[in-house]
Amino acid sequence: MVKNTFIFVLLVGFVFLFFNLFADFTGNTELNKLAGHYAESGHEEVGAANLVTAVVVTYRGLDTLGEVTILFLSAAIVSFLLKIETSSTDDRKLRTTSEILDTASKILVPVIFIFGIYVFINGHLTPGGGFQGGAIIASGLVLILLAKPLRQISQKLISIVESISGLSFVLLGVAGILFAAGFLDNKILSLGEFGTIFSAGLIPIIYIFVGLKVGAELSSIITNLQENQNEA
Amino acid sequence: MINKILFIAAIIMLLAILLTLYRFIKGPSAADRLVAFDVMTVSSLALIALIANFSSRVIYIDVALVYGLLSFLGVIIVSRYLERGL
Amino acid sequence: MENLSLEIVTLITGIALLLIGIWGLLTQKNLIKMVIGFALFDTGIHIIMVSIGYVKNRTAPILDQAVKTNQAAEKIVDPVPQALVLTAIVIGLGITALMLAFVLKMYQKKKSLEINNFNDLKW
Amino acid sequence: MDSTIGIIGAILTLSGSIFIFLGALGLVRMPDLFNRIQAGTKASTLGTFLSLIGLLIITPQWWGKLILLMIFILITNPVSSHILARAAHFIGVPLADKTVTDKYKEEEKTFSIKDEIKNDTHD
Amino acid sequence: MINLLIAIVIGILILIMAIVAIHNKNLVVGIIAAGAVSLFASILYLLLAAPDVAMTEAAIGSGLSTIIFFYVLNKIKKQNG
Amino acid sequence: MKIKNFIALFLILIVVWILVNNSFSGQIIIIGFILSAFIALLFGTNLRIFDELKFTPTALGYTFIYLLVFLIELIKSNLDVARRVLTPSLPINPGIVKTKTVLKSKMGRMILANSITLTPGTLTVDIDGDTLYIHWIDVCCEDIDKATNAIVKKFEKHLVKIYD
Repeated sequence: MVKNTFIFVLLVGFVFLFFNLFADFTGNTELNKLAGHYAESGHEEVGAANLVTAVVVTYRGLDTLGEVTILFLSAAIVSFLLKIETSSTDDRKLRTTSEILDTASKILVPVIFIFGIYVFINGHLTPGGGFQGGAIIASGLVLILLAKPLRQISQKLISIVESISGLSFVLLGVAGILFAAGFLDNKILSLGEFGTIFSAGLIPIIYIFVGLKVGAELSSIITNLQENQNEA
Repeated sequence: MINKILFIAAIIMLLAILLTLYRFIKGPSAADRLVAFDVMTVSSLALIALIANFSSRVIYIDVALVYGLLSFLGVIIVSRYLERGL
Repeated sequence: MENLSLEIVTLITGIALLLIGIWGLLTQKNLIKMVIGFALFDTGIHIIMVSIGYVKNRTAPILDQAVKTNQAAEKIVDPVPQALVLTAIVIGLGITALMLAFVLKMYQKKKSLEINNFNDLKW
Repeated sequence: MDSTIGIIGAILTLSGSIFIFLGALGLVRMPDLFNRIQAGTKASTLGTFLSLIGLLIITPQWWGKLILLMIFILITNPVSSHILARAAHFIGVPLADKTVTDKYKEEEKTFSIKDEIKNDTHD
Repeated sequence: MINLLIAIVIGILILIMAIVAIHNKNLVVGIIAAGAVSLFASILYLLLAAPDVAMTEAAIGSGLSTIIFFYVLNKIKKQNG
Repeated sequence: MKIKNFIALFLILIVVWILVNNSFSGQIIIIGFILSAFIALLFGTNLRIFDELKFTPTALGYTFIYLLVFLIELIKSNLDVARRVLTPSLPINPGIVKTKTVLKSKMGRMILANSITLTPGTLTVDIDGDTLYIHWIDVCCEDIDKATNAIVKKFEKHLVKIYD
């Protein structure tokens, strides 16, 4: 009873807090200074049509590196926590997969993969980028696992892809210091013609590596949580 | 004229989504709720395409593509869990 | 009613979702329910952040035929909150997976998902 | 902009939305799960399909993505409703009283797993 | 105008779904409702002119966040009996 | 038979790539060729589902006829189900019946089952070899042959020309 009252008081307190915070918020009518700068000169400085990509990859590239690292750490801790467990593959009685799902997954998985690659190669032109593309590729892996639940996905392959793409991401960032203005600067390659697929300098290449890394990390989380993973 | 008809279409779709919400709240078993979820995702896909038309940006269709390609995964995952196949 | 605009509506939705998430975290006894509450809380914060970055009657910060480069500053919304939320969503998935792995470990220890059974540190 | 072709497209979209509404109505009215799948998912799939055709007529320069969207819907939706119906029959969701025949029941290959769905709360 | 209407309806929908997700005793229903919340949140992001965020939310919320919950439930059920 | 599977998957992927990019420019097509070939090599090594597919012109013609038949059935049966939903007394007569198909190819069976599922009124509940269990909203006949004639035959007679 005391606890319920406490929770109620806490929630009312939060409502009050938010009301005070947002009481005079009536919506923006123009951009602030930073966003205005990005909007005006982003396409000249970075060459990306998608300004969100410009912010994620170059203006705040270091943040992105940190976030990819957090994701890597959480994937590593998940695999570490579930490593000791012994699993017995043989005594699982699963309901057989429907033949339709099996056939459909064989067509849809390559389509999902090529769509994911489209999303992260075109990250500088259309919505999308490494994070979305990685999630879509991991969803393709989920579809494989749904059609064949007993299938083993090689952890070694996933970790190799992850290490190589992570290393390349950092190396490209360092190359930005050496050959251009700073860490993760994209002007190593020429900016190209605005709005075409080969433009915005290094952004598509960086996003390919980010996409592969995020996809490998999410896949590693999924395969670690999967029931029958006997080689850790 | 075209926009007015499309507005009416969007309002009818919203009504349909609210109707499926009734089934979602009431639906006796988890499987019934899953059917409601499926209908909701399909209807909201049409809604996203309409929003893209109202904003006249072709790039919004990309979101609908992700929705259309991946939203069936959720239904399949829950079904496979219910029938002990995961 | 006349000052009801899109970003106000979404802001209210976000705050209410956040409060529902906190309510779930505080009142539920089941560990997995608490994780669900945390996920709702996360979504609420993301909605709040995106709606703060919205600018009235403007469109997405992507330049193409619809938005020319020279008039970008008058036509687009703030890209910075979107960039922050974009990565935060993916990290939210990682955090959820981490929490669920801990839930699994706790279940192996006590064979229970009830929060009241985990009272080893209570004094 | 009020060309005749555009109005035809808008009317197609409107009829698609009416099909979606009928599907939702069927979802509410039908007595058991299989009939709900019949009325709900199928009608809303056709409704979405018609809406997309209407939008394709209104804005023909978006042809590629809209056609791809239609193909995706036509492949993925029947698969998901088939898997759902299969799972529902397996876990023993009751059929309506009006049901005439069930030829599938006798021949369904069942494992000896007991149905634990009803007490699924783990507490 | 129509955007505002859609936002109001979708917002109410999200809140009802969230309450169902917390309040329902069945865990499976809770997880489905949480997935529905994230799918509808992506429509809100689209209305707020953030297609990148909407795409991320749709990609994550459709399959990945659901499957990690169900894998964990599966493991718990297996150790149970 | 492997090369046929590779080509079919490659064609599907390149069509998806062009449609999703919504343009025919040179750069996009070159990148699409490389990516499609790569993914088709990756997945096409043990792919057996396109073995029975025919690449002849008649098969192509029948594909179009099939699509036409399918669309007409789709709209006709949708109107039928809409009528049932709107009638206050809800005139349904549901049941699960058993039907047979002569198709041997997995791909053909999937297309058949998806077509049956997409036409409202019929829903494929399970598929086991050449037996299809179908939930039917208005059962007229429980006999296998009659049910097969009523549901499966109209799609099957065109699909046989494309597969097998």
